[in-house]
Amino acid sequence: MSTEVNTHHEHPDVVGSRNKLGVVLILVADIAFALSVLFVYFYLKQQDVGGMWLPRATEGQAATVPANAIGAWYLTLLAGLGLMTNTYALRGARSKNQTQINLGLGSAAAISVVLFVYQIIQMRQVEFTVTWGAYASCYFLITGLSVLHFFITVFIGIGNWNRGRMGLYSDDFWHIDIVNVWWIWMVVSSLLGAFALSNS
Amino acid sequence: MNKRILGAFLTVALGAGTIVGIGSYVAAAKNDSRVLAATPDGTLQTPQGNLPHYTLDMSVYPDSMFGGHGKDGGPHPDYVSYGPVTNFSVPAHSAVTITVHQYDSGESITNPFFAKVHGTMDGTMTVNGVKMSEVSPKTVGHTFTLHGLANGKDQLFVSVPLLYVPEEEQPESGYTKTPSVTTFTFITGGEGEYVWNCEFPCGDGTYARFGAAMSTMGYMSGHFNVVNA
Amino acid sequence: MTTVMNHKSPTASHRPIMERLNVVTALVLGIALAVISYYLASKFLPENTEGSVMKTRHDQIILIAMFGWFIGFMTGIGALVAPVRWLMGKDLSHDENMYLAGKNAGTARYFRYTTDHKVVGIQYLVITMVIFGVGGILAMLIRTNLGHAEGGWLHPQAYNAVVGIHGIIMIVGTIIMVTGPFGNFIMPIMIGARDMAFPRLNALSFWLIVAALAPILSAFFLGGITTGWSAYNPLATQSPGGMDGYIMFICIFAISTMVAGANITTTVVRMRAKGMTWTRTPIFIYGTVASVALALPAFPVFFLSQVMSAMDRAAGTTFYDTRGGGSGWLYENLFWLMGHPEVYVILIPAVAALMEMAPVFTRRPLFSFKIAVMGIAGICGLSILVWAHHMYMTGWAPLLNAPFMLTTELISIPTGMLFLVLVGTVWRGRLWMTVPTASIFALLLNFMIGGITGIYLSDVPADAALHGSMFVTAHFHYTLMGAGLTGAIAALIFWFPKMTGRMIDKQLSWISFWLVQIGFNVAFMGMFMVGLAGQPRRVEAYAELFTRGNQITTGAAFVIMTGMLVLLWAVIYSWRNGQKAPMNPWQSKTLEWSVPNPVPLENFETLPTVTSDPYGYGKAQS
Amino acid sequence: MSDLQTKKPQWWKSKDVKITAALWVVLSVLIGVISGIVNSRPMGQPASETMANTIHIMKLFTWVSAPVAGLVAAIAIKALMQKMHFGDNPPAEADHQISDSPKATALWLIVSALLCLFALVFGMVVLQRDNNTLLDVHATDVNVTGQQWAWNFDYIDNGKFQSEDLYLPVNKPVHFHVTSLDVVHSFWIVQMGIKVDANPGYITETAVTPTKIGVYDLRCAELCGLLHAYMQKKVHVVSQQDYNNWVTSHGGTI
Repeated sequence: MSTEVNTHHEHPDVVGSRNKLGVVLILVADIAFALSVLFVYFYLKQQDVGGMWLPRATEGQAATVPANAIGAWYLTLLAGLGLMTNTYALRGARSKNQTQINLGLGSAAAISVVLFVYQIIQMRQVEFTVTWGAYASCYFLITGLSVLHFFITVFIGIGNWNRGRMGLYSDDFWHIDIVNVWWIWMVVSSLLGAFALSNS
Repeated sequence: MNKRILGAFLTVALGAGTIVGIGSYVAAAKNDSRVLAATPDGTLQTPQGNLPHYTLDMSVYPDSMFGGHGKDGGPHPDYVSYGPVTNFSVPAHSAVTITVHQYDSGESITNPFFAKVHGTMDGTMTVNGVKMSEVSPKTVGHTFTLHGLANGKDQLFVSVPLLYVPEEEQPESGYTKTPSVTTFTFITGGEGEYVWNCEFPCGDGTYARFGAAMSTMGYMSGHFNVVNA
Repeated sequence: MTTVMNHKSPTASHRPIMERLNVVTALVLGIALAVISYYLASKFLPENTEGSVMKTRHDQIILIAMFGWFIGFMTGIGALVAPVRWLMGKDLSHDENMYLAGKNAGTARYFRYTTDHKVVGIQYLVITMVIFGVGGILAMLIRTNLGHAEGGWLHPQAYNAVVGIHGIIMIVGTIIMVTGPFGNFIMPIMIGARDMAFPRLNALSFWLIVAALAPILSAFFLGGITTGWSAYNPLATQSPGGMDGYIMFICIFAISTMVAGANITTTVVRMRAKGMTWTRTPIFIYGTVASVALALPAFPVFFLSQVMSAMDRAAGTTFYDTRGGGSGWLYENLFWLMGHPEVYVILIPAVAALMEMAPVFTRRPLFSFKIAVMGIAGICGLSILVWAHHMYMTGWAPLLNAPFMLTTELISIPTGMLFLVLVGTVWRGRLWMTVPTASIFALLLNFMIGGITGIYLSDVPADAALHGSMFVTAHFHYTLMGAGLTGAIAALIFWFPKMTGRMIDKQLSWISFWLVQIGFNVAFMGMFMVGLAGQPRRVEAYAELFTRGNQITTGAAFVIMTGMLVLLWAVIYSWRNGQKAPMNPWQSKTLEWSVPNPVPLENFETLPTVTSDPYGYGKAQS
Repeated sequence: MSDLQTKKPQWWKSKDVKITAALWVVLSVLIGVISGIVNSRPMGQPASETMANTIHIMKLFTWVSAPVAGLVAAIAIKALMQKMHFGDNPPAEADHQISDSPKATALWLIVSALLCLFALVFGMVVLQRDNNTLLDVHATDVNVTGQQWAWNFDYIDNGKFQSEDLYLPVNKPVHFHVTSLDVVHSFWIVQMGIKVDANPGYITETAVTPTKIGVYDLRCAELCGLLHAYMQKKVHVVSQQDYNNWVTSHGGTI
């Protein structure tokens, strides 16, 4: 989150709204990226070139069995939880309640770490490799993207918690507001991922 | 002449110089200038009458260690490669007999069309002394396929499959003593620039096995010029 | 404040890391990390398994090394300072920000992570010229090779590599040629702001491009980009390691455009001077914002297509390999989903810049500001619905050809609006003949030819005869170079006094203008001819019947080269010892001319207030 | 454009307008004629009805857009005809402040919309006509296989024989089924104005009826790697009799 250089003592709300717009615009790009991932997934599924979306078993390797999508839905729920904790912290900031800020941002950071780790565990559990046909390729594309997303979330979550802990959000707390936008996008994006993986 | 105008001319000169320099570097870097000319060999009775006869010898090796690519096989020792060079020139309106020594093993070809002989005189070739017009698609080592631009001039198309040397006859190291020897004769038209390449996918490890050696000049493809004698 | 600056002066013994970083540390760290990661990768990556369909190890090593370079360079230049400080909760103080903005830093500030938008603008100007230099040299190699039938000077391999790198590097050059230098240097002053909304993102977007240049140039030595700029798969999967350079280049560049897009858009939306309502906002601002905002959703799609390309090459996935359930049509769709908006990303700001100059040099108001805005908006809106007109002949969905023909031909309406605005403005104006003025007419001519040939190509039956031929090449050179680059050069000459404080040399720029325009039209007319006669694109050798057309093109290409080099000298010479420029040499009414030369660090002492639209030229009728 | 001055009475009497109008007429005709020639000359004699349509449609588009181009050119030239001001300081301000003209813009929009619509409808009609040949049941079916960097053809209707040459009977519809063994190629018979990509893993279709005996060019229109430039063939259009002879000589059956 970049802040204004030549703040001739601009009001925090001005800076805040400006930063929020900037983040939203960057999210537009990220959303375009995620949506095209979905396009790839469903285009290849619909084409099923040579029946290789989910290859049947050959002497070389077993048939590709789609991964269980339930894990993706768990991730979505976790992300929702993260969003709630961050909103809770935002409320706390509004009501000048330092402990609530710490509690909210702390648990949000914790959840982000859980998300990151859990997604990686899921990727390691599937019993096919990237080379096993179009579905396998798409699976690792989608999960890979969410690993990246959750990594960024970890960075933001920890940083935000740290700043909250240091009491930087006592009077001007638009950072939390913006991070809320990010969390919403995390929920939506993992929702999209879960939706796709449920339609193998 | 003042500094301003002089500078302009200098800039243009410098720019042009840079382009010439880089250009000739790029041209030289990727050009294998060595050309093998066909050797005259009397005349030959053909359907088109008695034509001057020329011969070309070439070989196909499973790697690049035969010396045609410099010490230790040059930049890509493991590439399959034609030799001794990959650019040839033959005279126009004459009969050309090409002999290819094929040292490589092989397997099924993706397109059976190139397991047949095309465009040679009477549509046949001689493999290890036997006259034939095609080999089994399962036993192709490489092909020699000659083609060119579609323009006002007459267009050569010659494609000959080269019989493989079975895996079991391949020695542990070095090349087999018994390469498959393919001989074929075709009649050149008027002068023109052609290219030849191998149509048997042998760029292992690349998409459709047509990258690597197949997509690098000086290995499995080259220029083939028909020039006025 | 000054005491603080003195305390931070370079002579101070212990300077914080932030102040030690510059382009040198960036290069050192970048190269170091590249070498280290290359070494580690080649040491620890598993060998290709015997008989594996794809040998991926080589590409894995190259990509890892390039990624190492990228991380190292960006760290070394100081891109991570602010995020880390944010993480630690120690935001940069005002003085530190002032340091980053390059206060009292002299020329040194051009070689570090400087946030001042004027510095970034100059940096962009220079990098754009460098890119055009490289691309131009390659263009001359192409033309020289096509100088006589059946090619021969360059071997097919070298030729393909040259064509590919020329294509992609010129596309990137034209994408940044207006929004980079002028969108950064001029735009904030034009809207009466002290800097961009996110100055550090601004520096980031520039240095990302510098970081991206290493991979694309290294492609030359890794076998080249043998696929043309569109890098169609599966051919790209088959190409040598140079393709990895392309992939890395595109990925980094996509991030740069995303950052720049968010930054410029926010700046314009949130930071316009008091009283600068949307109807009083100069048209150039609309052009810039439309361009970068259009790039925001467009480039991630390209980014993704390259990520998948990298996975196919390095991880063995099968997104584009039909034998693994992939599809080449998938790539073509993703590519053109970006590819078509991208040509308008290039075109719109250039045309908008000329619209900005038209009233100044005809001393009358801009004709129909509303229509201009509508035209720009219309083009942006339609441009994301037309991508498949590049795919009429792929056979991916013949039934969709008709609807895409519809959307494509609809674009001619908003494009026509831009023409209307320009001709309406020159109509009964007082011509002040300068190179920018002449460029307006040059654009009308070139853009008209480019547009009408575009109508042929938008028609499916005609496209069946023309697609993939030199006709297409000539067509998009007319739009991107004849229209786009002409506008960009005019913008350079127009804003040169404000950016460098000196007037650009009149005589030299006129000479350059005529050489380039005449050479251009002759060259690409010849290319239209051979295209109609049936010469395919991207061929290293061609049948003899195309000889004359190609020789005309090649000859004229050398005229263009001469013109461009004269312009280069004009810029260098005038920058160093051209005559000093007054504050407002063109008697223009927009804000950027209301600040002194050289422009002070924060542009305005007190932020201006706008009370009228910027085009109030002409005498009121009595 | 001249609506610019509707505020004045009898704007059409103004000198500018008269000159511009005259220029407009002259230039439109010139542009139409010249670019018409420039277009059709290099394209040569069409070898099929499809190509004839294409040449026709391009001529038509040229004539449709000529008035627009002519108008822009006329106004530009009119502007350049005035006494130009060089020098370092601006000339006197223009003698008016016209910043809009609803009538002119409306007119422009309507006209361009109509032209666009016309081009669209016409294109659709021709497109439809081309698609119909695909459905012709009497067509000769030919399978085209592209491979780096050569073409080959399977005559599946004439006893399934393969050939490196493409021979077509004149005045008989041919139906091509195109595919590729490796990368994307594009099957383009220049003088017949047909083109379709050869994609690995897919079969694409195009059809044409050659109308002229002669030798034509088949060129690959999609960069396909090292020897893309040389991936070309000659297309022989021959009389039915010669075609039959050629087929039998290749071991096919009529």
